[in-house]
Amino acid sequence: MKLHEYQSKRIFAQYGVPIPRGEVATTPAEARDIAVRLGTRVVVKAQVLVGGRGKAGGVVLANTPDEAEQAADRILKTPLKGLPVRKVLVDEAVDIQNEVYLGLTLDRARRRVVMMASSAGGVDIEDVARETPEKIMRAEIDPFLGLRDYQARTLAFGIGLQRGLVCSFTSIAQALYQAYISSDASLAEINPLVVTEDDELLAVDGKMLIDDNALFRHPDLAELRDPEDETPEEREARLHGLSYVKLDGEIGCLVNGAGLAMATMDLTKLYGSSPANFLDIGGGAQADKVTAALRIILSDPHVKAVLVNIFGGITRCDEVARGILEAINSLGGISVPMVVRLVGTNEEQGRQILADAHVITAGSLPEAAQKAVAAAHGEVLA
Amino acid sequence: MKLHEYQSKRIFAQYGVPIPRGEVATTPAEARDIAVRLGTRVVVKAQVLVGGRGKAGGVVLANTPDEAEQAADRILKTPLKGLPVRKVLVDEAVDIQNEVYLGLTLDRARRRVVMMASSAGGVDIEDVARETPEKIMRAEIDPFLGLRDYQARTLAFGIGLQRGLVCSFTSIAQALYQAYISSDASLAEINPLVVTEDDELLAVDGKMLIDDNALFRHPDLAELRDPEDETPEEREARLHGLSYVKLDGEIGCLVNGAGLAMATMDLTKLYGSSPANFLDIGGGAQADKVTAALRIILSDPHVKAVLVNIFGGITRCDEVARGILEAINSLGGISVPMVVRLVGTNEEQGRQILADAHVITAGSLPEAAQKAVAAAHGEVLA
Amino acid sequence: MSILVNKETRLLVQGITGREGRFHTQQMIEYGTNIVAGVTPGRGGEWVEGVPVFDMVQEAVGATGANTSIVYVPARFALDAILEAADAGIQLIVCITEGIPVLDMVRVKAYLDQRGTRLIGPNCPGLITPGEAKVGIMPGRIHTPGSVGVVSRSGTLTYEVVYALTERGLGQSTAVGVGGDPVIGTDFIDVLRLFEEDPSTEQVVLIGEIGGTDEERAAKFIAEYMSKPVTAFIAGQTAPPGKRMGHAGAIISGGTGTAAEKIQALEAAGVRVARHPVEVAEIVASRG
Amino acid sequence: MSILVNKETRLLVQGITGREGRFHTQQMIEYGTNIVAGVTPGRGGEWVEGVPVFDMVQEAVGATGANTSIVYVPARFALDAILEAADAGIQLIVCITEGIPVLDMVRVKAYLDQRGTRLIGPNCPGLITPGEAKVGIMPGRIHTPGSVGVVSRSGTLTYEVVYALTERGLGQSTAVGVGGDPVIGTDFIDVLRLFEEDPSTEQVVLIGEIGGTDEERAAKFIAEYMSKPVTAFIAGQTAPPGKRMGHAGAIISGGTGTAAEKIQALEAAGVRVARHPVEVAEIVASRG
Repeated sequence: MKLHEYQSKRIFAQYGVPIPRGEVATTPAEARDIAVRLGTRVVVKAQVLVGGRGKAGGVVLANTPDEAEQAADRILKTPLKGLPVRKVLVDEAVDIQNEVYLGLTLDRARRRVVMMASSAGGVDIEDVARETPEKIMRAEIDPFLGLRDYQARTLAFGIGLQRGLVCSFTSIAQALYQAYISSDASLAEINPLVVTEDDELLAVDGKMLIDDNALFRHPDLAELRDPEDETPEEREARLHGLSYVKLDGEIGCLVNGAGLAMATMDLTKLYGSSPANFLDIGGGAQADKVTAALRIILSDPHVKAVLVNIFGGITRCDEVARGILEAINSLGGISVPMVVRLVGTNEEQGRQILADAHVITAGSLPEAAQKAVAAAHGEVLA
Repeated sequence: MKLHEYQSKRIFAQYGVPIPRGEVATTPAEARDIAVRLGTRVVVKAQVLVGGRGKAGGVVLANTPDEAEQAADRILKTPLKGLPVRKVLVDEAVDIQNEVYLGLTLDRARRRVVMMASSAGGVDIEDVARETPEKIMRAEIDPFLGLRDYQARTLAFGIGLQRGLVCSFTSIAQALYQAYISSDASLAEINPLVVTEDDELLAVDGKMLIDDNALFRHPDLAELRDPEDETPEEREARLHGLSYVKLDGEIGCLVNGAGLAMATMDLTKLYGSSPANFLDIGGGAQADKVTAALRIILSDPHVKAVLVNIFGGITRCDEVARGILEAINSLGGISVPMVVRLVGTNEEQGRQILADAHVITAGSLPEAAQKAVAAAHGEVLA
Repeated sequence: MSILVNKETRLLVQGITGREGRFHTQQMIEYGTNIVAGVTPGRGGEWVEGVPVFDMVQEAVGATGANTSIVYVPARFALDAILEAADAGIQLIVCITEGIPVLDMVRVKAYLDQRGTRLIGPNCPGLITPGEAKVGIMPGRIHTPGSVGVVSRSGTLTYEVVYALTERGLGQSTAVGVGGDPVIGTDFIDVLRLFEEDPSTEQVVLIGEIGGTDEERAAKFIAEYMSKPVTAFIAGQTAPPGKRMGHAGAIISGGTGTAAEKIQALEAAGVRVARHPVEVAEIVASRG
Repeated sequence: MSILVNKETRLLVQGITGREGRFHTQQMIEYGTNIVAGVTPGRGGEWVEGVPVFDMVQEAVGATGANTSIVYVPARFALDAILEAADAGIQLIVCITEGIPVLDMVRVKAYLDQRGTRLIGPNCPGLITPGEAKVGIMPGRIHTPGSVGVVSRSGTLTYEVVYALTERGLGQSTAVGVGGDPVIGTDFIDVLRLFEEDPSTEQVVLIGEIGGTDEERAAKFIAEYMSKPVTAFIAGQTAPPGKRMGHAGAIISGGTGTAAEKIQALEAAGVRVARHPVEVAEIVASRG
């Protein structure tokens, strides 16, 4: 789950990371009031869950409350990279001497959390990693000992931070680590961590991702989920326990199992089309799930054919077939061709049930994919 | 540092251990008010830092507020095992079905924290360990993983707790462990942990010791120190950075180093007397420390001779000797004989300085101890 | 011969009285797996499918000599269940449970590595040595004994490939699902090493997917150490970056973890990469 | 020959710019110890007593090849200093610092055991191989080279015994102060094992005190594994239960840890136990 900048920074601050004074506004008037209260130049920042807000015009410096109001008005009116902007963060503006990067994430290959620091702050860390990897210092964290002060100091010295700031850098690193661990984060990033003209460190921008699997033990964090981060279809899928990701192709895919779903998607491409979505109905293909899945898939106007691929496993294929028919009936029939491929116990009975209902069936996955692509391209199949 | 029962139980409760309702009173009238508020039979319990309060009459059941007032009056008036009672805890009385023991401490040999549970609750665990060791179940705790639920369950099954209580026992064990670790305790004990007539678990008595070395990071706990736990001499010693323990012999000992101090004490016994105290002045023997140490030793009327044993190490013995003289002068002379033994750099100059001031000196530790014993026994030494 | 599980496996089922645990216990017994004990705290003394249930793993191991455990408990209890099994001396733990927080797994993995305990999973279908032991939730009947070792991050996709192999008459030595989470107990390299050493395995099939760099590291290992032919399939060529494709581990992030990179690394290591699951079987057959 | 420290020791001083660190650096150099580096974060680039100071241990080790470290930092920073040294590959760490919380030491000890790093202390005087290297705070001149190995939980009491040995012409191979805390890095048994294996050590002196069961366990070890004569002294016969005698570890609690028990265990293991420090030297001389 992604958190907004203002949410991330608030969490960081709870653990002791210094952040600029600031508040969130949902209207230009509120933004003005905040600027008045802060009594300084401010920065008005769009709160949307995409990167590159600055370049896209989502971050504006305002010298007066009037300018803040105007900036907020403009930002709140303009979708940013296609996403509506519902909130702006109005932060006091900071005089910057220097910018660095400080972040934590999981190193999957090493199965450890790593802290990264870079003298190239304010820049996307992935760009730094690609272009000047030598500018990134890393510290691998023992899961039982946690981040050690000496590791944080080593990062501070490594990125050439002035000596007088090493101590406060170390405190910030420890605070960020505590925020990361205590929140079950998968990413916690301060970028930039700013050295102000007064020689103080300040977390000017922040980003956090929370491990969805751990939300059960963080009800407070689960409440921070931004409904705007999901399309209505994604939300419906989530509520039905389906994994769904919208894509921009024309073959709607309905599969059990994530790997098999991707393999099925890939086959539509191999045969000359492309997938309209990723959709994993998970284990056990019951009628209500299949119905919800089909409804979500068919709500996409670009879908020209539906490809169902079920590897029955311990589920019986005749049951799945009946589930699919029920789903079609409950939707009042479907308007695009559907190709169903079933494997597993009673697969022949299943295929027969579907064939009787004029659903196109296939014996193998490649055959099913080929048929779906052909159907999407307008060929009439038996 | 020892905590009182009421302090320990409050800390346990902060971490989720269920405790009886109750409050602390310093007067019989307060005890009465608490009993009225609780509205049930109560137990009035002396809050003193010694074991075996029950047998010593420090725990009294009171059926009415009047009885509570009388019990508190009696308890507050009567020193318990020689200690004045300043506070009583008035807890609601509990109907007891069964009593068990649950505790955490450091297993020095294994260098790990261990949790112990026993079906023999309400009894001193050391007695259980001696008489029926098979009744004590142990779980050794990995310092990095912490107490695992399965370990707590294993203890619960092991002491024959009824199945319906295993879950809540596990929560209590986890809460106690959190209290222990978060407080840097060296002992945390619930004894008894009671199974009430309503089939609930309740920590009826509690005890905690805090690691003195860790108090720097627990200012809140450091404030809980009971000044009554120290004699005035012990407090003065602590404030001067001296380690001091009052004993009941007749030779006052002033030594640098804890091991050497004990060896010196032991020698007074070997030669037919006994030590009046343990006193380690620590590294570097400066005049003010020596003065404070001598004052504390001499405040004990049983002291018949003082034995000073300094292994100079990197300290110069002539300096130490001058420190001792200064101390004697600042005390206006001393009324009991003093034997000083100095070893280390410039030891001869040091001995000469003392001899000139008519302090008895000795070349070896056995000689010094023998001389001190002889002096204590009234022999006149050169 | 085979790897990890066989006729000598004495299986303990953790969470045996749950719906899933009970069902799969029955399925595994039906397949011929030697299940000797189950554990559900507080349910000791009961019986499930003829298997005695214990309160504690230690007790179950003591009474039955269980040497392998399969974990079906819910995600919030899985960490404890795995550690209980490890501390009781179980040497191979198979964790089916999905949805375990990744920081829990970071700790578990570090702890098990210290002890030398092997964990398969979590979020995996388990593993099977056809004709000997099924320790997992895969449909047993699609497997057939043989000499192809299969290792995969996926569930049903593995069944698809195994099904295609069996259809072609290509039996499997052992098929291992290592799991779809970002941090897993046993990775491709661990299993490849076992297959390389296993005399009954003649070829290996590796089924990867987007996310992480396990396939790239496997490619390096294959190039350096593997003498047996490896055929691979990588799912997720059409997956966009930044989106989690079902599995917690199947996500292209930070510009790494794409199928294209993985395929390139594997091909550079001499691995033949199939375009779809059925082609895996075709390639294996052609190399037989 | 000797144990743990010798002419090959390349010593790093952690906390070298502090008052204690600076003073003892000078003392150790004077004794002839090869001090190659110091560390104080933020003071890198300075020099103390002709020794270069670094910000980080890793850096100091890289630049100077330090293989042993002595820690003088305050108690609240000691945990970090020890771990920094261990992670930088230092194999022997001597921690003089007193007052480290015991739960910190429980963690440090578990971590160092995993890594195979040896820690002496904390709350100890260090160790010395007379004539070769002094890595500690003991007065160097009371020591003399020889064949008696000394191991002790105490500071000045050890000096007392060593002084008595030297006075009698009994030199020491190495004298090790293991420290007076409840949890220490290296205990009696560890050091006894090293002395038993060290060809230059002919006899061993063990100086214990009340608290814990290290002496009892040492007695068991001596009975089973030691061929060299061991002479012991145990301080604290007159100490009452429940009172801490200075050292955090010197406390009789739960009815165990008394001097009488320890003396009995040692005598049962064939150890001769002296009644006072000077008698230790007399016994050693009689067995010489």
